[in-house]
Amino acid sequence: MSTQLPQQESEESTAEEAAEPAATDHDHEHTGGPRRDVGDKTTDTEHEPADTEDTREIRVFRYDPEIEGKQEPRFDTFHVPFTRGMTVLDAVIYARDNFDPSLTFRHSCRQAVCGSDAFFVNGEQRLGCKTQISDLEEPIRIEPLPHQDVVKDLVVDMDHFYEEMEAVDPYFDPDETPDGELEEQRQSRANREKVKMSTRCIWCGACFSSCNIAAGDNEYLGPAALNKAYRFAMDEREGDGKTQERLETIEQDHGVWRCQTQFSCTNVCPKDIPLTEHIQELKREAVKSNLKFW
Amino acid sequence: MSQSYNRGTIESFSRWREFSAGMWAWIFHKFTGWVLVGYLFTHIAVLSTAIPAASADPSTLAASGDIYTQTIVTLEELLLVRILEVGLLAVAVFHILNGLRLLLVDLGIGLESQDKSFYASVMLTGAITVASVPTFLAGAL
Amino acid sequence: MYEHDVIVVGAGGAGLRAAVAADEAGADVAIVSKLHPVRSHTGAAEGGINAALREGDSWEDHAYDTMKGSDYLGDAPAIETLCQNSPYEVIQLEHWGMAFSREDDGRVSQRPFGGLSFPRTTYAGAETGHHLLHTLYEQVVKRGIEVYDEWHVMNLAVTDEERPEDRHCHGVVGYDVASGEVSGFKARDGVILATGGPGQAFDHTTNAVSCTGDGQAMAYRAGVPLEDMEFIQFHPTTLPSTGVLISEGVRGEGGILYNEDGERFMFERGYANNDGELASRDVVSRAELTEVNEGRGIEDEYVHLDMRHLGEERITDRLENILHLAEDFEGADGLDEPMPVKPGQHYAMGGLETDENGETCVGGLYAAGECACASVHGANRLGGNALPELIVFGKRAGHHAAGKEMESAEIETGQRGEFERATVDSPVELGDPGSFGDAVADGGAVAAGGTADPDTLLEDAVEAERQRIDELLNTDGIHHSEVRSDVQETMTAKVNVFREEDGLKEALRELRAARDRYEDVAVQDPSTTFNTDLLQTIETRNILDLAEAITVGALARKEFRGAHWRAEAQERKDDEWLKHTMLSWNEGDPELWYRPVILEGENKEYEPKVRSY
Amino acid sequence: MAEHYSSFTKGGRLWFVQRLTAAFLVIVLAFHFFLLHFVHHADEVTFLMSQARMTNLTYYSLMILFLFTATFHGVNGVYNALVNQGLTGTKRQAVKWTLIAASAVLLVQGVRTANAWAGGVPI
Ligand SMILES: Cc1cc2nc3c(=O)[nH]c(=O)nc-3n(C[C@H](O)[C@H](O)[C@H](O)COP(=O)(O)OP(=O)(O)OC[C@H]3O[C@@H](n4cnc5c(N)ncnc54)[C@H](O)[C@@H]3O)c2cc1C
Ligand code: HEM
Ligand code: SF4
Ligand code: F3S
Ligand code: FES
Repeated sequence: MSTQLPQQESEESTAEEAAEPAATDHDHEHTGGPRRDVGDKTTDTEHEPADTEDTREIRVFRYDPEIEGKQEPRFDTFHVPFTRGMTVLDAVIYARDNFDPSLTFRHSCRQAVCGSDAFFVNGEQRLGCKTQISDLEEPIRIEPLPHQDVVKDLVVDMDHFYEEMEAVDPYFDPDETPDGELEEQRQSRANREKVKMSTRCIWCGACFSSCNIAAGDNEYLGPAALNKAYRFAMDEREGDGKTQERLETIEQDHGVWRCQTQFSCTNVCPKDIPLTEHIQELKREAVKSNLKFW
Repeated sequence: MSQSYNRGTIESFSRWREFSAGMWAWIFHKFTGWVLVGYLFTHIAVLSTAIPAASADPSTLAASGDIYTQTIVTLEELLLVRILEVGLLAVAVFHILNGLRLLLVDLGIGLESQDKSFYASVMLTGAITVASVPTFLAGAL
Repeated sequence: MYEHDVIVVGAGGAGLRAAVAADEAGADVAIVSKLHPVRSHTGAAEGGINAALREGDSWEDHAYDTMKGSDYLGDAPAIETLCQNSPYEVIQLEHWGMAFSREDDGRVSQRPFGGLSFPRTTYAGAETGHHLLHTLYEQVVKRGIEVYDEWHVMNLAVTDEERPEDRHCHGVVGYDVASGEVSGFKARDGVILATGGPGQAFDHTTNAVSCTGDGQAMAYRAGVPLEDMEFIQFHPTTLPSTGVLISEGVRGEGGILYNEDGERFMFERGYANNDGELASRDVVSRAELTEVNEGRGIEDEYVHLDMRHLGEERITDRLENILHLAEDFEGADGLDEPMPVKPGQHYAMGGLETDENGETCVGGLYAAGECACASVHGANRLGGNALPELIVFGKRAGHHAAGKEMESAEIETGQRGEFERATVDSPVELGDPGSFGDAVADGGAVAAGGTADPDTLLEDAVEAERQRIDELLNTDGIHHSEVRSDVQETMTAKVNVFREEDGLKEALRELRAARDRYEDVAVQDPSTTFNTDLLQTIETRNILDLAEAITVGALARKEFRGAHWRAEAQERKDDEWLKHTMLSWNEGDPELWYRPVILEGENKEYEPKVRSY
Repeated sequence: MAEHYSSFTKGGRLWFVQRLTAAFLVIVLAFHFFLLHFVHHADEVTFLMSQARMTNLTYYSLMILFLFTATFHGVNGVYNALVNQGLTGTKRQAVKWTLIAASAVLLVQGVRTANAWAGGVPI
């Protein structure tokens, strides 16, 4: 038992907040929204805009190992003004820029290609920038990805995920390339079609975080890495030697056999990669190539 | 590596909020599997009363007075055991149906409708269980 | 302190390619990037990579198209280098396994793109950049190249010589985002900047939040001139609410633009009678904005891009990604309805002045990719010409920095050779003289007397950054986001597609005011763990310097060329303006100067012609 | 390329056998339930009736096979589930051998029971 219930925490702080009204000072000139108090370095946990705008309540996980008051994780509530098309990422950006600059999360592209902003939103792994606020039930709980160490607020340590990705030799390794410098390797449309979905992975880690097996077995390669292996193993341009080697990698104790077809990975993948299907195909490939022996 | 914090309870609370068919199927399958193994051990334990019974007198056997038959009869007289048996059937049926679903998944068949096949398993299990209640409780009430 | 032969700053397409090249050339190379490589904005590129691969096409044609597209402001040696090498580099990517779209015969597909005389844009669905980035990162992993990811480079360590041309860069100062550690990265042979574009100077942009032009700003302050900064490409088809890009591929495949009255205005209103929707980006952007300004826009804001007639099969085959983008970020179903689009900031043609080998005028300092300006794009970049630039010049910079034997460059850098000094008629004082103590160059160290040994130099640079961070963390003041949003709004309002003298001057005044306000900026988050508040505050400083450089260039250039449109001068003035706008930081007192364009190619001289599509 | 066959790791074989046994169990378990709850009701079971069935060689073999497959499937399933939860090292070895021992006991007891009915292996 590591923490108080979030509910209690936020009620407590609502009381604190009442005693400290200066924490929400408003200035509408620049953004049309509320502004944080200049120079205010204290942390407060309820943030309300002044007027009766259409706002949405978001509750964001907060934790910072070195800041007093944040060492015990808590949830902060923010009321952000709603605009059409607003995403979860927009909402946390708004909260950061207008209420609490110390609110920390990764983000970059805003268009679902960089894979930085996978959060745990209302109990599911989703990309902040690809999740419309209007599709969510209030209050919207935004937490860092489960099963990964939290560095601060919504930022998790991705190193383990990267290690798993790199464990499958995530690079193309043909037996030979065409002689001519300007001669390409041929690939049939059908084969490209086959690997197409698997090449879309943006390394967001949502799938990995959603998989109970990955949560339990820390060495399990996990859906994203297996998908990466699939991407190369199924590419007809890659040599047989490497394909066999890959099958061996994924056949290890913590490889494909750990997958219990839980489908969580497939459900959460923001790139709609049929992960379970790919993993299952790898299992069958492995069994098939081994059965030849008998 | 930076310091990290284990969110323990917070995490496990919200974890189950979002319903995901595949994950629940996995949990149920696990649960039912474990119940079945448990049952397998008990079942054999109960049945092995047949070993001493085998050396019993033919007349005792004919009168169903042997320890094996007696054990079974005593157990079957208990309503609780009957109810547990219905439970066992439910568990077994679900495990079978979902097991079939998993076998199909392994063969790469119908992955897109994995959630539907899970619901189907649950409903079929329910139906079969309910339908079998009279048979199972017969003679116990 | 970390030490390597070559330090590459930035891990987008250019940085990764440079690192692989340096590794190929035998150097011990490391990448320092504020984002993990696969998070780089190269991943967002959709459309494709131009390369003259096929029968009927030639690098000469590609060069001609590029020169024409640049409105004759590209340097021929750079353009020809690009076009000659691009086919090899694209095939190299293919050999590395990049998932290109394919023809029936198994060869990589090519499609038509705006401003190209031949369908020479190779692509991988509508997510070419994603595949390029990941393919290159795979090679980095394969080679075991060291990557310091989530290390934010704060400054360069250059010797404190009077003239930038005499300075030398010995490394960079990095800040470990996760732990707050400040450390030096010493480069024995060279530092390659590949930090991408300055898109965040504008508020409606297709660029990522991380595209704050850090490398440009750092090198600018360290003495490398900024070239042609006024040339900012506005992409004609971005989604109105977010700035997310709808690839030119849509128009390449046959997508059509309509105004509110349902007119196919590119033809019907005579903006581009031959090429219509496929005219070059600046032409289409201005056409759209003119439609909107003249009251024919939808909701007075945007126009429609329609691809429904292409049919579901073709759309899902080649443009599937677009369907998702329109749906997720604008709620529009591209199969069912036209998509709303409007112009948005997209690409900076200008950047750090380099030669064809990626070298800047500061010794040991290279730049490649969008942050650089070898000058292939001139006044306007053709679609599909940035990705080849990354791989061609990234590779060259990598090779050169690693000491591989290369032909000497034809383009001169710094204030050498032929150039002309000028002044800009600014209503306010530019620059920021007091910004780095007594040193002449930002990142330079006075105490060490300029020619100090690299280690001391680096240590001093690290110390200076520690102090800067300390100050930011330990004072009270305003939040950087106020300054940043002011700058962005100013730029979008006044330094946009249409530019006029008064507006530009007003912009400079506002930027001055923003600069003054930045003096009072403080970081609110006191943490040393993943302090994004601190990093963004530092980025905002960079945005300020670059926004100013863009505006100064725009004010100076009184002609209409490529992407740069001036109300006062509605035509291209070749007699006067066949020259690059150069801006040197000059110890915080920016100096404007010009360098002539090189139109002399390998076998021919490019004749400026009227650019009509 | 014969070497790679040696990579036929246990994980993969067990995974496959788990499926095979599952497929077999579907049929036998259904049959078993049906026979002992629906055809004959559980409360009517007596030693003699069991004995009657068991002396039939086919039935006897089927039941023995049933016992073995079910044991394998169940115990391997449990083991797998534990490994999935991150069971490693010595603990894992301990669990493995405990499970094997338990299965052995179960099998021996099961076979003895069957033989008790059949009076030895029915031939
Ligand atoms: C939406 C979109 C679509 C596009 N489509 C096309 C197309 O179809 N065809 C085409 O040719 N071009 C296209 N472009 C242009 C092209 O993608 C970009 O110009 C190009 O990707 C820039 O690559 P880069 O390597 O220079 O920079 P980026 O990919 O932006 O990488 C910058 C790198 O620098 C790092 N960095 C930045 N600052 C620091 C710092 N201070 N310290 C450490 N590291 C730092 C970042 O972490 C990142 O790794 C498109 C651009 C956009 C935005
Ligand atoms: C009758 C048909 C049966 C079918 C089709 C079936 C199918 C399966 C399948 C496919 C799995 C593997 C799940 C996975 O690894 O992803 C499994 C697991 C399991 N089965 Fe069965 N099974 C059947 C009967 C039984 C019986 C009779 C028992 C009890 C002895 C049993 C006990 C288990 C256990 C304990 C597991 C592991 C569950 C877990 O993951 O925790 N099963 N079953
Ligand atoms: S497979 Fe999908 S969910 Fe997993 S990392 Fe890749 S994109 Fe993210
Ligand atoms: S969630 Fe995990 S168990 Fe398999 S199907 Fe996905 S990897
Ligand atoms: S911000 Fe890049 S994926 Fe969401």
